[in-house]
Amino acid sequence: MKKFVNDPKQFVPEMLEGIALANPDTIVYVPEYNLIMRSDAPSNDKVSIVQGSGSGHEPAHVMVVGPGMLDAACPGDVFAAPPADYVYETAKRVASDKGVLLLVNNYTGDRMAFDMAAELADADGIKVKTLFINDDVAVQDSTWTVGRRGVAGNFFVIKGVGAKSEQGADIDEVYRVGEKINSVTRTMGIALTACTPPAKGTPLFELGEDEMEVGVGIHGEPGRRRAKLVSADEIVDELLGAIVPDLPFVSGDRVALMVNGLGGTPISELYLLYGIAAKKLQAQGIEIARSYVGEYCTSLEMAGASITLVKLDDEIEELLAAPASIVNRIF
Amino acid sequence: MKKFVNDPKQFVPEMLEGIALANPDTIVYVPEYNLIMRSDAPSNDKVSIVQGSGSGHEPAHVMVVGPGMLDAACPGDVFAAPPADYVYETAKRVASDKGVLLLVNNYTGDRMAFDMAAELADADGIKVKTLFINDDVAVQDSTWTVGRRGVAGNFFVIKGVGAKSEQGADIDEVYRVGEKINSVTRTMGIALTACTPPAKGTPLFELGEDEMEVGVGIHGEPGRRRAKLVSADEIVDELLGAIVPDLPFVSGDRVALMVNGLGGTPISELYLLYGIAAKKLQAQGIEIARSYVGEYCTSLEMAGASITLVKLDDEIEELLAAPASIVNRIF
Amino acid sequence: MSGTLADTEFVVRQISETILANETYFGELDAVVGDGDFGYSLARGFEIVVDQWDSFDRTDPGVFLQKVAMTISSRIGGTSGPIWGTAFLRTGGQLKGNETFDGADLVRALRAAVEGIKARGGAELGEKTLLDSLVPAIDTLEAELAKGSSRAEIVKAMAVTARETADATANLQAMRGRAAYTGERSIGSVDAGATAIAVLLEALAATWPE
Amino acid sequence: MSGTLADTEFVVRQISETILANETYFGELDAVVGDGDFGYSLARGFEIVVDQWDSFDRTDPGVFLQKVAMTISSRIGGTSGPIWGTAFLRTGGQLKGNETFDGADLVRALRAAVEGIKARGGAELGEKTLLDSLVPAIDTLEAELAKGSSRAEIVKAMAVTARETADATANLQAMRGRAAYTGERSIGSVDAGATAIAVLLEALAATWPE
Ligand SMILES: Nc1ncnc2c1ncn2[C@@H]1O[C@H](COP(=O)(O)OP(=O)(O)O)[C@@H](O)[C@H]1O
Ligand SMILES: Nc1ncnc2c1ncn2[C@@H]1O[C@H](COP(=O)(O)OP(=O)(O)O)[C@@H](O)[C@H]1O
Ligand SMILES: [Mg+2]
Ligand SMILES: [Mg+2]
Ligand SMILES: [Mg+2]
Ligand SMILES: [Mg+2]
Repeated sequence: MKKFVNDPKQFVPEMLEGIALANPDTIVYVPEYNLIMRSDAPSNDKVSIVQGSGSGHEPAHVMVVGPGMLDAACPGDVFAAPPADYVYETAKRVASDKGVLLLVNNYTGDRMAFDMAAELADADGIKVKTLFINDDVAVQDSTWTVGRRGVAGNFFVIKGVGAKSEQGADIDEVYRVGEKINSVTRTMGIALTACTPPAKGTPLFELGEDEMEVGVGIHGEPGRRRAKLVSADEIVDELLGAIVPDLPFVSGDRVALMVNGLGGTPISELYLLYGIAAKKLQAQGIEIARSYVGEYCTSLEMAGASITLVKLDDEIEELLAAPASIVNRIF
Repeated sequence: MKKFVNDPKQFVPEMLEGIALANPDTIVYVPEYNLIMRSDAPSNDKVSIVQGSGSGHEPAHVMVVGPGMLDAACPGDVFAAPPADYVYETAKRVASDKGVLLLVNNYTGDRMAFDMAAELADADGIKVKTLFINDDVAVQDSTWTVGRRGVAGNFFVIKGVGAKSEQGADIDEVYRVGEKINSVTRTMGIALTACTPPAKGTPLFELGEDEMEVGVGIHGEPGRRRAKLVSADEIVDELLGAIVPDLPFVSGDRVALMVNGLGGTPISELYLLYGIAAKKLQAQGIEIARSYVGEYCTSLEMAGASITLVKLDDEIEELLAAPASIVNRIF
Repeated sequence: MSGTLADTEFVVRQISETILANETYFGELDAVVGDGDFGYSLARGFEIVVDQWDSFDRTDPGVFLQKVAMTISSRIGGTSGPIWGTAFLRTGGQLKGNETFDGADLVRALRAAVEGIKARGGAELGEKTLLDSLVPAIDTLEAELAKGSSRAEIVKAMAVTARETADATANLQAMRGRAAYTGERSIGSVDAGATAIAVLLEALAATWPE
Repeated sequence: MSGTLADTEFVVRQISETILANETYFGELDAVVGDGDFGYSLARGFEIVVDQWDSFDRTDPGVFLQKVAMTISSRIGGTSGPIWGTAFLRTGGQLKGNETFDGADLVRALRAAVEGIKARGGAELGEKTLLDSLVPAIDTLEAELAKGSSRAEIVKAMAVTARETADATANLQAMRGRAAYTGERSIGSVDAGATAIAVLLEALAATWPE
């Protein structure tokens, strides 16, 4: 296992401690509950936004705490939803008069933990709503299964509800924009290598030197199919071919285009993919109004990428353009 | 080779095209010379700042073009200094009344190309100065060799001269702060895996499953020694053990601490390293005034990290805190 | 049959030790079409159970189980935290208030755990979850009680059923949990949770003191 | 001996083809203690030479070499661009102005290239660069000219010298270029640039038309 790690069981706490030490003025870290929150939260002028999920997707979600984004994040162990207790404790700590919006990527474990936490918070008289994010088109939607997964598109939901909550909107209104953004967001990913959870110590799956996993999940879940590795051009065709018809995105649409790295792919390759995707979309008459290239939602050190499209209207575009700042800053 | 790539020979141009497409309003891309520049450059009110180097170190340098940072970047092929012609052409295009400062990481090929370009620009009557960056403590300094390498510390030099040039300082003054920052900046890196240049298609070196390369270069050059992979704690001891006594950094110093990822290491691990390093420095009485965690200067998809320390004074701290924005933005 | 606090402690202890001993194996089972953390998640919860063993309220078997439930709920994340926490909590809730329980009490308590799991995760039998070996094992418990079998015989029979039904999950397509995302590719490998139930019952059968 | 434009074209063409044929091999040599791009860098420049072959100004051998120099300088990056560009430029500068050149002209021109390389990169003999096979090969050229050897004999002798001295660079510690950073670890492997000189001369010797 080629990782910087001490005791693998302490991987998440040690990462969180690093975040706290790098942001002493703006962040509070509560080790008992694995919780990272804005030091100025809660504010009774705004709905508090909370997201939690398994760890291993950084910067999501512990590194996107800050003004205009999350008020708190409650991570679980690597790839495991946080215990319901942690979520409940987080909701309590950031509870404001305007309420708490819980953002949940749609996975069984996360749903259960957040449902239980919401019940407990509600019983305490906290105004709480839960929004499920499910942007991954790789997994076919179906009533008898667990529905689609939430992946990198969660960034846009966080950004939108974060901006709306900063405006002082009430919880129903914040929920409404989040739900709206989720409904027009579509993502699909591809893996070139597997990833290794620190506590497991071995890769979650094996990919041959010339293979790729199309539609991979961000927890190393297998995707639609395993295929021979092809050119960047053909990969973009495959991803856009799944994403574009799904909403569908059509000629004349204004979109945000994100190329997200899964952890092990250098940003040079992400920009290369971005250029290819941008040209293909433009050729279809789809206008790219906002661009996002980098790591937003990763899968440990997996080499791979996902493409996300968001269909914009004036309201969404304004929310995405609103100022925000996070733990994981550049300068 | 597990990469998103079409024709490996077009890797750099296709990446540059992606950058240009993602930043249509702020960036100009000149394909004939592999050149990325601010669309509002040159401004006669400021010294223009240019850096070039081999590609493969992104975001350095093509993605750090923008206000308060570089006015232009002229990359070569992966790990190869740009041809002198490209550098000369870049200098000409951003030449302003206040002059052009060329930043060069100290490598033989880069020095030669920039020296030749500076001669040519000078002959054209352009006010030009060249600043060499050499922050890597892994390689022992020596008069009979080529001197130390420039690695991730170049970020601080760019940030400082970028801020100073925005203030309208003259070229000697901009050069002075750059040289000063370089003189108090020290870096050392470590690799857990090798990297594969796209056109080569195979890794530059082989590291066993339980090995690491201490003091590795950002072009896959071997480092001080190959050793058994140890815990994150011991790795930080090794890096700080080389960096701290070199300047030296001593109790009472205020520093900037950077943990830079080499391309394949997830940001979770970088924060884990940051936390360890911050605690060890604090224990030595060294105060961390500014923190930087993420990818600043990479080596393609190499798993690894470097630590950089900069000794701060009021002038440097103010320059580092000045506003800046770049191509590779988050929001 | 009749059960005591000591029996309950024995079972919980046995379950805890077996989970700790099988951390890697359970993780590997989950890695086939899931994300490989099942063993880790369970182990992190049950190692605290072992750590805090002497501190649990032992008023009666039900109270003891509820305290264990709260401990594992507060530490186990993922799908397993809510599922296993709910199961222990419901079992304890049914047994609470009496110093001992009989066979019928136990069946009722375990059926309550199953209902809790279904309510929490929305799964039904046949959807390739731990229910697919747990429910048949409880059916076997009921049948063996009706036959008047000894406790050791009952546990052995439950283990056999759990193993058979766990192995049979290989034929099922996952409809719940992360494995569900793989669709037909989940067919061919056994469910991690269902197999864990078999392993736990086999370990109980092998160490049962009679 | 006497050399013409046709001879010069033959040599440049031969060098170009050999560089293109050895792109991977030269890269592998550079990867041992360098960064593996030596073959790629040279090939990207010399493939343009081949592409633009008919377009070069052929006023005389010197002018032709200078045009080639400008083409490779404008495309080859890394250390090799300035080094090889300077070498061709200086050689051409010495031969320019005459339709033919004799042996002494050639020696003077190649010595000028060596001085240019030294001035550009600051390297001296024995620092494990291409100079370590190029300079001895020029010495051999001079010695063979003095002996009155045929052109084919001269090229063969130069190739032998270049190979021997290139192989001997394995004993040297790199003082220049990226390999210098590895210190003593550079000892034991041959220098990529010096070996390239040997390969180019061997290919010339093997195809020399006499
Ligand atoms: N909805 C559900 N109800 C009951 N059990 C479930 C459900 N989903 C999954 N499981 C069980 O949980 C096991 C996986 O647990 P775990 O690894 O903790 O989940 P995850 O990593 O997906 O959060 C599966 O093998 C299955 O037996
Ligand atoms: N200062 C120098 N002067 C002359 N030749 C040099 C010098 N440094 C390196 N070389 C030669 O260049 C070769 C490497 O070329 P190249 O791979 O293009 O360089 P890099 O990748 O380091 O920029 C070496 O094998 C050596 O022969
Ligand atoms: Mg999990
Ligand atoms: Mg190079
Ligand atoms: Mg799992
Ligand atoms: Mg090289």
